[in-house]
Amino acid sequence: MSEELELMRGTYAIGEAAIRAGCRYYFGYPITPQNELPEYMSRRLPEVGGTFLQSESELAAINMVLGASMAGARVMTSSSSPGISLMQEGLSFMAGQELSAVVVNMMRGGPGLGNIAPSQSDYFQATRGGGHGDYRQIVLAPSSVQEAVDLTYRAFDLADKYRMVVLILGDGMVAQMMEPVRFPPMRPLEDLPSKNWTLTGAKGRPSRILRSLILDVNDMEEHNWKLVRKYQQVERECPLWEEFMLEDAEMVVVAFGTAARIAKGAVKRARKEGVKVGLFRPITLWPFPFQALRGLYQRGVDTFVVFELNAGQMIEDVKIALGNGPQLLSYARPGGVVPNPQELARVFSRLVLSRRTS
Amino acid sequence: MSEELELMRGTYAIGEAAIRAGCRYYFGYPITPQNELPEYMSRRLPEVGGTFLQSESELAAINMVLGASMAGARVMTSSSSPGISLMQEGLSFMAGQELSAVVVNMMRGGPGLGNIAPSQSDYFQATRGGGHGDYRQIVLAPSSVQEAVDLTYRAFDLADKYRMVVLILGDGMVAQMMEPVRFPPMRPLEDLPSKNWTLTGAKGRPSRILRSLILDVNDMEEHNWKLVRKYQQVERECPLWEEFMLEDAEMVVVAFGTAARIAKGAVKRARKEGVKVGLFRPITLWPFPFQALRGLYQRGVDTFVVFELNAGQMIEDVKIALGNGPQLLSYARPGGVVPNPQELARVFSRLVLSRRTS
Amino acid sequence: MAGKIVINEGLCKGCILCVEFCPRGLIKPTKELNAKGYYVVVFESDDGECTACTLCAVICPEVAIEVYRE
Amino acid sequence: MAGKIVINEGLCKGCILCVEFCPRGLIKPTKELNAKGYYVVVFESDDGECTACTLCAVICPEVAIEVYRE
Amino acid sequence: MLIKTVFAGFGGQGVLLMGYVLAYSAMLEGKHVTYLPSYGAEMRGGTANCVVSVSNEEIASPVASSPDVAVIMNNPSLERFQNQIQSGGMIYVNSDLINFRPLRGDVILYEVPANTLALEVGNDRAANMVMLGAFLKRTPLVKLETAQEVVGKVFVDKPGVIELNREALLAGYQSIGGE
Amino acid sequence: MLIKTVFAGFGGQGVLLMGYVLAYSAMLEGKHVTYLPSYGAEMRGGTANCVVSVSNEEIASPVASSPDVAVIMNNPSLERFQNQIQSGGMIYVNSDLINFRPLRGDVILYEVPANTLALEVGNDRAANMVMLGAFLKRTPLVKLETAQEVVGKVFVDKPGVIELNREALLAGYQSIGGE
Amino acid sequence: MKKVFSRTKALKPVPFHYCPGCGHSILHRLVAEVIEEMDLIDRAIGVPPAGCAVLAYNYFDVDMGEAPHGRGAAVATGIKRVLPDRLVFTYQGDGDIAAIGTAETIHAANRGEKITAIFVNNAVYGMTGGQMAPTSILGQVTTTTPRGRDSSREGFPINFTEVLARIKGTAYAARTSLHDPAHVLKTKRILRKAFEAQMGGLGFSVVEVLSPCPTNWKMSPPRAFEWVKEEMVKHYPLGVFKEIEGGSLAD
Amino acid sequence: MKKVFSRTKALKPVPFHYCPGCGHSILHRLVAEVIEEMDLIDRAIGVPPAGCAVLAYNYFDVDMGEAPHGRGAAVATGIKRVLPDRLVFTYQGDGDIAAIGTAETIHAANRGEKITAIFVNNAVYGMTGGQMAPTSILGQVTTTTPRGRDSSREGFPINFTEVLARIKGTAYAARTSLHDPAHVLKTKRILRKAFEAQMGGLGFSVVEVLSPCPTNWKMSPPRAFEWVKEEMVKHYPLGVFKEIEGGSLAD
Ligand SMILES: Cc1ncc(C[n+]2csc(CCOP(=O)(O)OP(=O)(O)O)c2C)c(N)n1
Ligand SMILES: Cc1ncc(C[n+]2csc(CCOP(=O)(O)OP(=O)(O)O)c2C)c(N)n1
Ligand code: SF4
Ligand code: SF4
Ligand code: SF4
Ligand code: SF4
Ligand code: SF4
Ligand code: SF4
Ligand SMILES: [Mg+2]
Ligand SMILES: [Mg+2]
Repeated sequence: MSEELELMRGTYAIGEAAIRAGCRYYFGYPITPQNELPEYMSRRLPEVGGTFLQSESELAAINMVLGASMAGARVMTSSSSPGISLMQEGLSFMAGQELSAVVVNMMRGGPGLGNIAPSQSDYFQATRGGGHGDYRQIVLAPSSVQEAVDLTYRAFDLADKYRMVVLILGDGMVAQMMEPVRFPPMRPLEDLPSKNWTLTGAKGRPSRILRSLILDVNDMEEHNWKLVRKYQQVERECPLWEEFMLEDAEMVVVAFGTAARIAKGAVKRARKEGVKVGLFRPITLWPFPFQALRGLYQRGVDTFVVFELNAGQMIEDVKIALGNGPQLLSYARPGGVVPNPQELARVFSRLVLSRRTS
Repeated sequence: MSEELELMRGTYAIGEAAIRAGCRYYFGYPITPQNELPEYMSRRLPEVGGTFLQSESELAAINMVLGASMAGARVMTSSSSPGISLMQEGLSFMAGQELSAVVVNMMRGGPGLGNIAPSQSDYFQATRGGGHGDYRQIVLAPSSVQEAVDLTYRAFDLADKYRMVVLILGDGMVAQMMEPVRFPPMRPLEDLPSKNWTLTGAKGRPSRILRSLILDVNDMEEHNWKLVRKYQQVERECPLWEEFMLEDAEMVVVAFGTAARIAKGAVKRARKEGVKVGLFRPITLWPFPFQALRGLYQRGVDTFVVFELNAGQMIEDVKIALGNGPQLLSYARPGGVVPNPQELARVFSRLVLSRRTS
Repeated sequence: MAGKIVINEGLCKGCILCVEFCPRGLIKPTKELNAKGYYVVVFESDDGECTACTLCAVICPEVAIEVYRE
Repeated sequence: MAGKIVINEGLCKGCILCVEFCPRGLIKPTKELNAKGYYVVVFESDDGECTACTLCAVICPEVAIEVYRE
Repeated sequence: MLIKTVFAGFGGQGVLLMGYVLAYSAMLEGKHVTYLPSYGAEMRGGTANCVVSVSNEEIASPVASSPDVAVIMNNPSLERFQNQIQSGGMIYVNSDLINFRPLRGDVILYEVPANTLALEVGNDRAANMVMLGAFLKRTPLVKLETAQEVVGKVFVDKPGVIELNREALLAGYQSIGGE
Repeated sequence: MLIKTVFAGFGGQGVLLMGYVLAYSAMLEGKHVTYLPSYGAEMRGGTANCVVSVSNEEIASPVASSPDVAVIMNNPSLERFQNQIQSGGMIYVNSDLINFRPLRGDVILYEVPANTLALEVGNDRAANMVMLGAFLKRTPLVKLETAQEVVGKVFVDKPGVIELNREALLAGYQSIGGE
Repeated sequence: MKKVFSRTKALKPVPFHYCPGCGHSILHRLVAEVIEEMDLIDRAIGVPPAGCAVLAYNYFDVDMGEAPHGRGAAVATGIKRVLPDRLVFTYQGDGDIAAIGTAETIHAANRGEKITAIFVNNAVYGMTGGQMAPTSILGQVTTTTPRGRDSSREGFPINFTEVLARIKGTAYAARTSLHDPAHVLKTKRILRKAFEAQMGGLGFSVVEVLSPCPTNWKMSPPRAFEWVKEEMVKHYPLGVFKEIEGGSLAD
Repeated sequence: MKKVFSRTKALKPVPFHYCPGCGHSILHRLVAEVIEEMDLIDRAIGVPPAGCAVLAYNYFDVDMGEAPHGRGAAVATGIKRVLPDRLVFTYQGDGDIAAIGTAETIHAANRGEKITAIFVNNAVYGMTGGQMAPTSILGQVTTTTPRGRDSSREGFPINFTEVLARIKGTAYAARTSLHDPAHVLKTKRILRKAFEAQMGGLGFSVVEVLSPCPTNWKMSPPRAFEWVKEEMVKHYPLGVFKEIEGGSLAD
């Protein structure tokens, strides 16, 4: 593939970006709205000497990923909400064993089967770990196809660097939409960072163990603190966010992914009508950019609206960031409804207005 | 069984309490430290005409529970952390379909296999829903065997009343410890509240559907808001907590379950040395007793320590409750280590002291 | 044993399985679109040709065919 | 073909499977406790009785038995 | 200016391809563009649609709750989309397949005998490109030539049909009167 | 006063029962009590232990990182627990089975030939009750009579062994000198 | 004239959403007819799958409760244990029952749960757009086997009903097809046998139904029916693999 | 004198934590010996289970990576696909492989994954304290079948190796026992066959090993060994159920 602009849907673009980042193994199970990602991998991976395997379930998929990761591969799986729920045990194990992998969740609406429309209702699951135990995963939330490419490409390095699972959190919009994208270069496999912890057979070295079982409570505590220290390092090194029209904003909208994209359009519209509103977009949902958001408050913004396509989840992180100083509002739309920018702009105007009069 | 005091271990006591509350169906899979609960049920349920079934996995167990709940039964399952992770998809479905059931999680330490020592590291999973979508479950955290009995007995009514899953969140200590308990009376099955939504065959009424798939986004949003309204009702009606030696406390320890029990001992010790410390113990973790905790701050307490057997999870709720007003400290012990009250009392003293000097 | 069938055009999806499986060839495709946008089929039979064998109804996925017998 | 065995007492868990399966009955249970608290077994054989058939070692779960042959 | 167009019809009618050619052309012309196909259960029963948004600025939402323009290939799609189009918007219908017309007076209706025209250039499977050509005449988001170029890229593996589709684009383009 | 006692030995030695009888007796005497057995993988290899805490007040932790008293039935348990006991605490060992003694000088050691005494009353499987009887003499958390009553409840399904176990309790109790 | 074929009242009077020529529609009717004929409309409880038939509850006019993908057998177990005298059936695609639901199905069979699994084998994942199913045949091109299913990479088409037939708790196991009216009629008789096995308390019953998916096979309906007859039946022989008589399950 | 039996160096020099007379210990040694004899110590990767053998990595002196309970076959698949020339084996209890891991195991077999499953059948859940296993025999009293396993409630003991033998991708399937030295030796030969099938690229291999659990059966070790011989072998016939020759797996 060339480095020209291409028109590509999100799922394909993520697949291609993964391959360019050195991913050669994909294990997964179909589920809408991300079927085109495994489909792309099934065509494309064999072309680069990789392996695509459709597993018998998501449970099997995440455990194949676990195995491939132990064997040292750059490996990926993808699914959508119910399938990701099935992976929670495996994800907890991977955290315990400090394994790296990239997992894509193209979220859908509602608990249960719900629907396949764009939604952001797996925020808690992604950022707090839906599995058991004290663990975290890096959560990257692209809001365009180009960003999906860039973040996926980067995800594999992050996963290897910190020996963690990196979750790409999108939805049907990011997955299905086509946009022009430019791809980063193909990484030669030889250039990938080497790993000194993988299971490859004990040739010329002592045998290795990868495990999460630690029966002694003191050792287990030690291990947990080790993980915590790693997570703290990630919290220092990795937060990403975008600021848009914040300089003179009276009100800041906090939104990520698809919601942020809509919000940006709404901010532009509202601005045209003189409403001084800006957008703060977390790109890493974990680590959440607490500092940066707090900074805004310290710079004097005193009204924040959290716009999310769920019943109100990220607002907890915003609350933790801001405390009870500023006015904090929630505009939450669960269930797959994507309001349009016009509608959202009206909401913003109304809020700013009511703020001025109060 | 009589209504005298009996010496019983937590798992048995929970099983007996469930049966007295009208539970006649148990589906589950062995896992330490709660094996004695299914074992008890396997002996006891047939005696009262009930059904015990050891399922092939936790995944099967939660879906059997889902089926039995649709059929109108009071039904229960239990497991420990990894097994509960495997149930996340099913729990999300049950929330979407508004099904009632009681699920017991006797938590263990660490992500992955970890260890089987007392731990509280599934707090996030329990309170935020480890499964996908916007949903909640009522989370009850007993800290003694008697309380485990009382909360289990009550859990079935809550589950039926709100058509929700109620989670009993304990650990190896609550599960394995024996203490004297007194049981509430056996509920006659005829007295249980009748349900007008169950699947029993469309005899003399139109056929019914129980589902979580709602393809239309507006209907899905409506359904989600309906769930949210229900959850808000629970948030108003159900918070439970205990206050201990709070009247004149300069510092308040926030802890639940096993940690709270240790903390209470530590508070007593510290008090003996003149350290004015008290304990706030959430009994419902969701709904978290935000109001009550905030009330303490408003009454002037300005230092809070969150003591939990994990790397710091409940502290997020405490932050949300208290904002950035008071001083908030974390004493977190992940991995199954249970510090003793002496040790903890020293920590409290030190903290109060440093508070006075600062 | 003469029979006839009535095709519910609104339900028909034009799969032409009835056309394929009527042993007497009494059902024909058309270029008529129904409200859902499918090409419907018609029953074209002289009296007595249709045996009311019900095979068309048995194969019709849409339960769009009713069969009558003398 | 004479042989002998050496039992690692520290590893032995007193399961007496070797006692059970030695075709010549050359291993005997004792009331001696080892450091782990298990009753260990002893090899009691006159020269030549043990054939070094290795069956005791084959069944010993603890790999506590080594077998030697002339 | 942001223009959102919905292309809709049966699965086999090449509606997704219409949208794709438009989107690709817009990209080549340096515009901002998003393309969002229907997916999943929405496609069961054989209908398909996509929304192409073209603009000079970054595009917020690729979704169109009320598109500016609709290009409609069959009856069910017209039924579904006729009332969603913006007041003052445009609807292109394949008049060979669609046997009713929208009741609304506030949209501009173009009737394109797409199958007939496609048959004339050689194969009625090119009806979609006829529709796209017609669309480009009155909704000149991209140049006809660009679309024709894109057709060459899209059918790179089936060079035999490239010319046919280019002609179909042209036939559609010319079928609409006026400049 | 809060007293924590650990009972430890092989799985088959009835160590959990010792603890249970003590805990049950404490309950009957209206005391606060918790009983925490070892569980899970800890029991692999056949060792078992339990901690019984008895107090006049609510008990905070049923765990004992340093028990006040230990009742020890085999070598591995003595090895494991000898250094955990509180300074000034007590260790009861079954001197019939334990072939070494703790090195510490700051604990009181009681040696009970439990198997011998049990055999004397009829069956060495009652060695656990001998140990418990001995324990109750110097650690009078509950009355001997209460423990004997509890034995009746515990063995309600095996009435044949009740008397034996009661006598074993007594034999142990009397085996320790002094008051 | 007398009406000799009309719509069963165990189906709600609504049109199906399935594609033209889809086997699910035919099978829905058959199941509904059997339920009506056995007079079980007010005692039947159905468990639809995730799959094209996810909306089955819109069609069957009996109580219906949704299961997560693949978990039909476990959900049905829960229902049946609470209501042992009802007819409890699952309706599951090949992906649902033979991939993700493998464990639940085998163990429900092994327990001899008195439930019936109706297993629709269309050799693809229909609902998600035609990916390989565990039952896709060798060489079959699907959206995830663009080079055709190859046993060395993707494994073999699985004869799951034969596996179930060999499980001890299974009382009735059969494979049938919808590829022409005669087989449609036969399928109905077999469905009835399976339900009878359940209501007779004999154990687990399963009916695998070879079913055309014109859309994902990219064939016209008549061609798809032919493909069932010519290709699928080769890999999936029709027949009754197990049928035990009253009471003979106990070991 | 010549040493004719000594500890293999594929085992670390540490004592086992298993109970006295436990079959796991014997089997560990056998597996290790075969690995050493096939000269695969530096090319073997093992996947221990959740179960009594969870600590197997403390004993095998080869690379070992933990799988969640039941997911050994999936984890091994992931490893083997990345490192196709290594020896990859799982070590799984009966609960692990034949209950919770049913789906993963059957589908790994069906794909003909070149891995070996060592399946320890001790008729109980050992690690968790003796609950019913899918392989518990009828009438067997366990902590969750206090009245004895009853097929009408708890289903039948599952002959999982026979099920796997009938799956197309399985190249080698055998059941063996540890109940006396002769069978221990035979088990070793069979393990070697299974590993050879894997390294020969023939497909999936499984060896089921009947193994005593004196602790949970509440028997002395000699009595437990007898019980294997007398009771288990009745329900679980020993033998090689499938053995394909080089290259013959392809359809
Ligand atoms: C846990 C989970 N994984 C995946 C899906 C997506 N999904 C829905 S239906 C289906 C498979 C459909 O195939 P099949 O069972 O063969 O039924 P068909 O549509 O062919 O009738 C899948 C993978 C889901 N809903 N839930
Ligand atoms: C998801 C999950 N469920 C349950 C457990 C608890 N568990 C550990 S081992 C085991 C079963 C052990 O039985 P088996 O597989 O037969 O092995 P054995 O101990 O008998 O060798 C179970 C249920 C777990 N670790 N993870
Ligand atoms: S009933 Fe028989 S003969 Fe009549 S139209 Fe139908 S298939 Fe043809
Ligand atoms: S079989 Fe039914 S749906 Fe198909 S064409 Fe005939 S009437 Fe129409
Ligand atoms: S080698 Fe043979 S004869 Fe010698 S002790 Fe062992 S079993 Fe007995
Ligand atoms: S077989 Fe081994 S462990 Fe058992 S008694 Fe003999 S030497 Fe000891
Ligand atoms: S996709 Fe296939 S199985 Fe699904 S409704 Fe259409 S034809 Fe039927
Ligand atoms: S419990 Fe059984 S299987 Fe586990 S180590 Fe002990 S004897 Fe072996
Ligand atoms: Mg299918
Ligand atoms: Mg086992």
